[in-house]
Amino acid sequence: MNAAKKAFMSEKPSIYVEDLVIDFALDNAIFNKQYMRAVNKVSFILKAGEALAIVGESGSGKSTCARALCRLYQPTSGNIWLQDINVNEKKNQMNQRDYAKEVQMIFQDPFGSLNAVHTIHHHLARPLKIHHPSLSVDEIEKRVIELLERVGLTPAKQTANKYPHELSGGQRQRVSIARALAVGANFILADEPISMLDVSIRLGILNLMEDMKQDGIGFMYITHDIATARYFAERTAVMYVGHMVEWGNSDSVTQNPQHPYTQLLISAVPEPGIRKERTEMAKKAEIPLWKPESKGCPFANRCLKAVEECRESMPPVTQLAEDHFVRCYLY
Amino acid sequence: MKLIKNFKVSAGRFFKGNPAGIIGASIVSLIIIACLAAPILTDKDPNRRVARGHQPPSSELWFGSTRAGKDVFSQVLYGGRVSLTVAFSAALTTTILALLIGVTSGYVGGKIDEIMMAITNVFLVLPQLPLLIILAAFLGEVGPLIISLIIGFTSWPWGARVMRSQTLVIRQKEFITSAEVMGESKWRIILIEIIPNLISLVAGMFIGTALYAIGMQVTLEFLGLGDASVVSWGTMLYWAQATAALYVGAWWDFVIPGLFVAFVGGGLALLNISIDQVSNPKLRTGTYIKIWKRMKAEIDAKRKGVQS
Amino acid sequence: MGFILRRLGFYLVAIFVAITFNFVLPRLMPGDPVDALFIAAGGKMSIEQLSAFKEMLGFVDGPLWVQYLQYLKSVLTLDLGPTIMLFPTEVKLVLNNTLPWTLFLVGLASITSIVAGCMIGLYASYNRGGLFDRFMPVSLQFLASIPQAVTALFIFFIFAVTLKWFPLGFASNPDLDVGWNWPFIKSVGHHAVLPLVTLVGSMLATWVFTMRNAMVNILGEDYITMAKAKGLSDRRIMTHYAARNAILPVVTAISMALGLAVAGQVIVEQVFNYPGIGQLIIKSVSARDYPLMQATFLLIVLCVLIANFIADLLYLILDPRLRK
Amino acid sequence: MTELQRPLLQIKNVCVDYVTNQGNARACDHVSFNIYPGETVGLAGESGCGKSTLAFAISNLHSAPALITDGEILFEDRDVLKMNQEELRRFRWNETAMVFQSAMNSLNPVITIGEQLVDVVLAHKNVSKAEAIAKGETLLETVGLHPSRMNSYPHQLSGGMRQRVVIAIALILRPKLIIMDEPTTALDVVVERDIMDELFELKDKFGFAILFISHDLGLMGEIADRIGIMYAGKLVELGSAKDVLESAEHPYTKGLVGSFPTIHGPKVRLEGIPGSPLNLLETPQGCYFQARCKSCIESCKSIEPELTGLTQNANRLVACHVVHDRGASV
Amino acid sequence: AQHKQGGTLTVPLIATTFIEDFNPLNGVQADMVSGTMYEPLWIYNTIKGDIDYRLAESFEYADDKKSITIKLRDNLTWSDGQVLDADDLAFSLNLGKEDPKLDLAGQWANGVIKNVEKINNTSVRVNFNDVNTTVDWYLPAMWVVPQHVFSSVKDKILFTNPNPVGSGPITEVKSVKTNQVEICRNPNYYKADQGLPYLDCIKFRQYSDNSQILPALMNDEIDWGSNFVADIDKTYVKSNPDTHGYWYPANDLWNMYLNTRKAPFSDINFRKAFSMAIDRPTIVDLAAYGYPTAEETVVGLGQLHAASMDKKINKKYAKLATYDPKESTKLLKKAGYKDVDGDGYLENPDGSKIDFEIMIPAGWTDVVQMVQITTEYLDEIGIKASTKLVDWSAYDSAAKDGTYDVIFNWSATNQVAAINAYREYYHPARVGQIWHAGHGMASDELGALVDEYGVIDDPKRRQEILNELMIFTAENLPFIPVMSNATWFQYNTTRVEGFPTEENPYVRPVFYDGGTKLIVFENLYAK
Ligand SMILES: Nc1ncnc2c1ncn2[C@@H]1O[C@H](COP(=O)(O)OP(=O)(O)OP(=O)(O)O)[C@@H](O)[C@H]1O
Ligand SMILES: Nc1ncnc2c1ncn2[C@@H]1O[C@H](COP(=O)(O)OP(=O)(O)OP(=O)(O)O)[C@@H](O)[C@H]1O
Ligand SMILES: [Mg+2]
Ligand SMILES: [Mg+2]
Repeated sequence: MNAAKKAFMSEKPSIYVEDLVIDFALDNAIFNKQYMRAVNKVSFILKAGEALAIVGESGSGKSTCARALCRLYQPTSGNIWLQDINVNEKKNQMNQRDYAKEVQMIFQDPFGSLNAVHTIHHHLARPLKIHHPSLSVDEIEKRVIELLERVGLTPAKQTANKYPHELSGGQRQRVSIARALAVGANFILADEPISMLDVSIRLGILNLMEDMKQDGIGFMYITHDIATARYFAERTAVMYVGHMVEWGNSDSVTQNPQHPYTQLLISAVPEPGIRKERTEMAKKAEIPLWKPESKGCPFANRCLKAVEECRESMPPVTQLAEDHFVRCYLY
Repeated sequence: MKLIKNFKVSAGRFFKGNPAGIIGASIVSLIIIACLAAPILTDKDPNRRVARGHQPPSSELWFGSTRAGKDVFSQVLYGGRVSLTVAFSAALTTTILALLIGVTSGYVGGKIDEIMMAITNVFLVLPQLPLLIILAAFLGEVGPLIISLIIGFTSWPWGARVMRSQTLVIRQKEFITSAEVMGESKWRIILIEIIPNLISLVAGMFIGTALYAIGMQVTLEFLGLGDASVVSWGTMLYWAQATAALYVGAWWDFVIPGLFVAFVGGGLALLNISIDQVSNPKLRTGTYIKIWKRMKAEIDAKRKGVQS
Repeated sequence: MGFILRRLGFYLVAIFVAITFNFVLPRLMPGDPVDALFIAAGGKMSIEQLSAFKEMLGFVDGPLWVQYLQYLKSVLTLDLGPTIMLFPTEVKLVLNNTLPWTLFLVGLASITSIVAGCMIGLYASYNRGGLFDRFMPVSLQFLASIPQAVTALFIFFIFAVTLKWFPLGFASNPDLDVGWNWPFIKSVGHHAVLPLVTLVGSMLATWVFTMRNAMVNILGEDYITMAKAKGLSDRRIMTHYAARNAILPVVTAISMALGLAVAGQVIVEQVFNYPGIGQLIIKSVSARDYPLMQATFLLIVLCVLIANFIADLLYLILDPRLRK
Repeated sequence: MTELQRPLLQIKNVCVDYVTNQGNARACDHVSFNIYPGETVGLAGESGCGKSTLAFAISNLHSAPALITDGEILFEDRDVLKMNQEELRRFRWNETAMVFQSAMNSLNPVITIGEQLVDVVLAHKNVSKAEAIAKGETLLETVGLHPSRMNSYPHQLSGGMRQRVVIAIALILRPKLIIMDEPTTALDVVVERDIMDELFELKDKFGFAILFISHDLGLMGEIADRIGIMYAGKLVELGSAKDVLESAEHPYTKGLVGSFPTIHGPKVRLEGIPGSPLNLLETPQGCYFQARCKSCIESCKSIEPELTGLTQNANRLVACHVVHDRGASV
Repeated sequence: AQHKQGGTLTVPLIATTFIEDFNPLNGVQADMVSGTMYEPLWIYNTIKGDIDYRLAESFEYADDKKSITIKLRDNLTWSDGQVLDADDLAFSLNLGKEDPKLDLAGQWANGVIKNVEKINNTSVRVNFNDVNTTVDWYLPAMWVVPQHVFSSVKDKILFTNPNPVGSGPITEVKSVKTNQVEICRNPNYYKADQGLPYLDCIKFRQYSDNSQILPALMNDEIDWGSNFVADIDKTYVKSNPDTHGYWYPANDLWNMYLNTRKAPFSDINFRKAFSMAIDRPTIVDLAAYGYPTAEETVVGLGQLHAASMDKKINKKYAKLATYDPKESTKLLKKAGYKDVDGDGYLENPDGSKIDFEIMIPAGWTDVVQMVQITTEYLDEIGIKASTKLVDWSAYDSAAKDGTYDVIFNWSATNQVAAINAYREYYHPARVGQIWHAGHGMASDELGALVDEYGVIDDPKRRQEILNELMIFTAENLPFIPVMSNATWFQYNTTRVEGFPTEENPYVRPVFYDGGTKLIVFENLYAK
């Protein structure tokens, strides 16, 4: 890790992901096991009080990144630094509970992320008990109410005694957020938190997260929807087949996309009243399966501007603006 | 207190509009209560001669006497205690084993899962009754305890597989991931997060195994592989058959234990069906269908009327 | 292909376990197994025969693994040897006399109950919530829950002993010549009725429920609605779209049901004096006829595995998702 | 799309109830509107507002526990609800085809694509199997799939390909109306864009009308001629796409439109709609939106607003007291 | 009486499956072969008390009692027409010399026979190693087989004899199926000139257990049953009283064998109390429908050997076999048995608990009930006992090794001579070999008595020896005689007549015994 980053990181709580690589075994073979590379050399920084959006098509490795950040997957290579601690390093490996206190996750499916057999109270009291064992029963009670009020689930007392099926999707998602808050995490990894919600209540959740961001919580916001990424996150990273192809300030990335893939993605977003011309590129939408031995730019086979080089090696990072980076031989 | 209320609520939900469940539960509980209350309901010792052999039912001997002169009524009640204990303890053993193996295998995954499932599948395809017969024969006189144990220890594979596949479904659920991320221990996740979600499956399995165990026990004892000196429904049938009860016209000697077994079996089966229906409401033939049919008929008639 | 190979491998393991089970059991018995083993043989065997027997059952001198290998060898070479209880009759001969009848009865009962059960289940699901749907499957299940010992004896007593409509035992009239002649075939049919009714009665409900529940689940699927929207006739939807998918759980249930069918068989053969493997296992067990018992057990395992394998193949044919 | 044209489909006062043990839930409440030949009508609204229910009603596809309790559905003046079984069977797919919410589930996993394409032809047209197969193959090509896919099973195709197959099946009889119930929600934007583009090419070619159901107002604004907004089983606003999106009248529509951040516009905090959707088993007196509405007035709590045209534009239908009061006061 | 020829007898056999095996030497299907295809040399008819000479015309011991000479009938032929003569007999007798498995009479194995000599075409002399006077009891168990068939057979046990050549009344195998074997008239039977046998054929039907015999009997499917049938009057007889009948003459004696090495059975007072505590007639009545005969004495011989008993001895010990709980209680009290811990049951004089098990194989349903009732009677005098149903093999080893508390079992009282029973009870050579000597009271002295019996032929000394053994038994009660079991015999005269009955008891109808079966068969004729 270079000194500059280190210095930067000690200012504010932050997580630095450095050259993260994650491979999955493709089959159960004992010999000649085949692997796929779900995430390839991804690096980014999460800062408290800021949101980083990760956008990309299905299967591009967004969730895998998030899960690796939660230590649900062991990285094949690369490091995750929490402040100055290398989280996965054997000698100072953090125990899951201590780590959990820093990083929490909320999920896409509001139906699946709460256990149907337990009350809302249970869902909030458990993290309090785990991470704040010194709290008395009354204090826990009080905290649960506070949390529910914080996420806008009023009247809190009644809500606490309800079961998940008695809540609507949006309310459930609020409970998930409250649970992350109960742990006291500084970072929340939100994996498509609104994609399964009703259109009418999506914004409520985004706004709630926005408020929490103001309170100093750092978000990693994973989404398909580049419009909400721009709406919510300061910074946006675009992923394609496990690679980060373009990242930087959300506005620069969305208003001035440079990588051909980002351009394709943004051109696909519907805009009321404008019937767009059909883009040529999309026709041959064959998404490659990335293997550890694959080389070149993963987008090369769909890219109209691809050159020989693109098939040979992954382009290096190019800094386009103060906070706008791209990996493409065009720049 | 809350538990009782919860129980009441869920019991209410379970039985509402569920005649099969109500009938099944009443039959089974009636018989269980009768067996438990045996000392109150009869003062006769099931192991003692109280009359001449094969006396027909009378006001003195409600269900007549066996060939050995024992009271069928007290035998069927006391024997029921044995049979039901065997059935329920076998079911308990099986359920616990299936739960442990299935959930561990499904949740832990990896090599442990592969090995456990290989074993399970092997046991699953080995036909059970021959296995039981051979085991019973090798173990010598098999009293109720042994029968319950061998049924219990040989019946778990199917359940384990069902539990495992259900666990795999639950494991995919994000509340499990979120518990992991939160730093819950594995055991707590299994016990507090996973198993409560399997409750209807566990209940169904318990009842299904109890049903199966009753049948197996009767079969083994009827074939003479059990301990004929212990009074149970299976040995009653065995003795009735050995003393040609049906041929001499002493139908009660055979029919009474037969009916008790049949009713418990049928009652358990009904309960099982209704558990299926509760865990999968699609399967339910609820009352709304009746209403729907009536309304549909009305509307069709109205449309026809308008048309003509 | 991979699927089949994997299943085959698995069945090999299962057979292996069954064989090992056979090997281990006599050794778990209290007392000296070899002694107990030959009570039934009385003084009929010579020392040489006795030692040949022991060798076949793996009771040779030396460490356990040597015994085990010896035993494996004799099983794998199908050297089943003579029975003890009918010494010196070959085990093979006894199995030959009984196995066909069991296969006939179990096979017929299984096929009948699967076909009839699926049809009843189909009909019930088609008339969801109707009178038939509400009462038929449940009543069948109630009947099936009565232990077979009870139903079989009742049926036997009423229809064979009292009413004399059906014979008291055997697979055919013993006076008839065995062969493909009409009186014999008729007699076989006549003798099979009561055992068949008992077996089918106890198995039917499973299939009715499996089929009905699978159908009910599938009828809620989008592709059924789509088929309806496509203007296909109800019949075609039921038989071609829904039933084909609903059959899959039925096929899965076969492995479970086969074990139970074998169980039913034992009682039914016993009560109706039907000359099959079920009786054989009871007899060999009570006579401590190890060679016969082991061979019978292995044979049953083998049959169940073969049937399972057929079910696997069927599944493969029916579910394209498994083909790779 | 002028009023002069004869409507292809007239939906008049249609009510659909779900019969449950707790009572009847009216998922479609006196909905009326027309679809004209060649037109694209969008239907939007939050989840559970009855969009799919209405779509099913058009082909009279409902089975227990759903029941069409009232209204008429006239397809070229024939009432779908009065057809007998055989008429209905022939009407379906011949006249209106349907593309379901998820292509994954609307294809039978154990039957080949080819068979699922062909059997609809065989069920409706008196042609030989070979002809039907030939037809199926051409259609696959039309939607951009290789004819050899006829022998594939659904699981062998990607999500986008499956959706194309479903569209091919919908087109095979050249129906006059295709109902599309959220056909692309499960897909990635790029694929979605691709399919929508193809669909509209086909529409230009064949000239069918589309009833397009979606959550996504952005997409709808791009493709629909007219948009209807539903809330709790009622149609609350109907008008041309431009009008509805750019100058929404009904507070619900306003909220909905305001729930979509845009990719290029200015970055402002949007507010969405407070509260949560209505439980259809506990409907209030008056306007169903009252509990979530910021501009709710007295009459909203007692009188049910009717879907009526605005004074300034009779083709803009809105069901809101506030809007009409304002309109009247103008 | 002379009867017309023709007709078929159908008899049940308990078997797993029938096979094509008619070898009398391996005994696979002995009941199909013995007495039917192969005749014995002679038959002891215990009911009439005489010898029915069959293949042999006579036998005679030499004066020195060191040999026996057997004379065959003249003009005997095998069923294939070949002559049956002394060569065949000598061949058959000699089989046991080489191979103990072929020693059906067991007289080579126990060292009795020295060698066998052919004297002439019809006579054979069997020479003994020592003096012996009992060989004739055992020789009927030996089958004379055709030398011309068996001499070329290598393994005489594995041989299945598919085309049997026999000497008996029926030899021609008509059909072999898994559940039925039909065997018909021997065309060269030596009694053919007397019109015997009257019946043409026997059909053997396979049944897998007792429970299937009753319906078959009731529905007239079989003519002669030899199986336990529960409540026969109400079932079988009632279903057609005109043609359905049974006769249950007494069979072997059943005893409760006590392990006299253990307390409390080591105490003769306890044993006596035990014997007087049970009501034999009631037990027989309740548990076995009254078919067996309750034993009235305790000398250990049973009804079959009533003729060998001594009235005076019987009378002297009769009270030990009589139900007298008061006397039992008194005896126990005197001997120091008290209920020390107040649980209602007596303890041993040394204070240890009495709680024993009466062992019986599971599945012997009628005797299991007898044991259960016995425990009830013991309960009445304050002795705690329970029924223990065990597996057959466990029973076998416990009985042989004498590791039981009490077992209920038969005795060797159904053999030709009474002395055989005592050999099994008391001969030290039998301890550990059989089930009846495990009580712990076999001794060399008693063994010597038994041995002496076998080498003398003085009837007076023989009776003295028997009396001595009877008194020993009654005085010491190493086992408690309970009842003489019944010979299970049901007949159906719908098609076949001539069965022995209580009125015409010409033989004890034991189907499983080749000799008596033959006598009955010879008397049967079609209606
Ligand atoms: N546990 C796993 N084992 C094997 N492969 C996996 C596993 N998890 C994910 N993958 C594979 O890794 C790739 C990336 O998956 P990931 O879930 O990270 O994508 P995503 O960008 O989150 O997609 P989506 O938008 O659909 O959630 C996919 O091809 C997926 O199949
Ligand atoms: N089988 C059913 N029983 C009872 N109520 C039902 C049933 N199916 C649907 N509903 C109710 O009908 C209402 C309308 O459902 P519908 O599927 O038409 O909504 P939708 O607008 O298509 O929603 P989505 O956007 O989620 O597809 C919902 O409130 C739902 O709860
Ligand atoms: Mg994801
Ligand atoms: Mg919908």
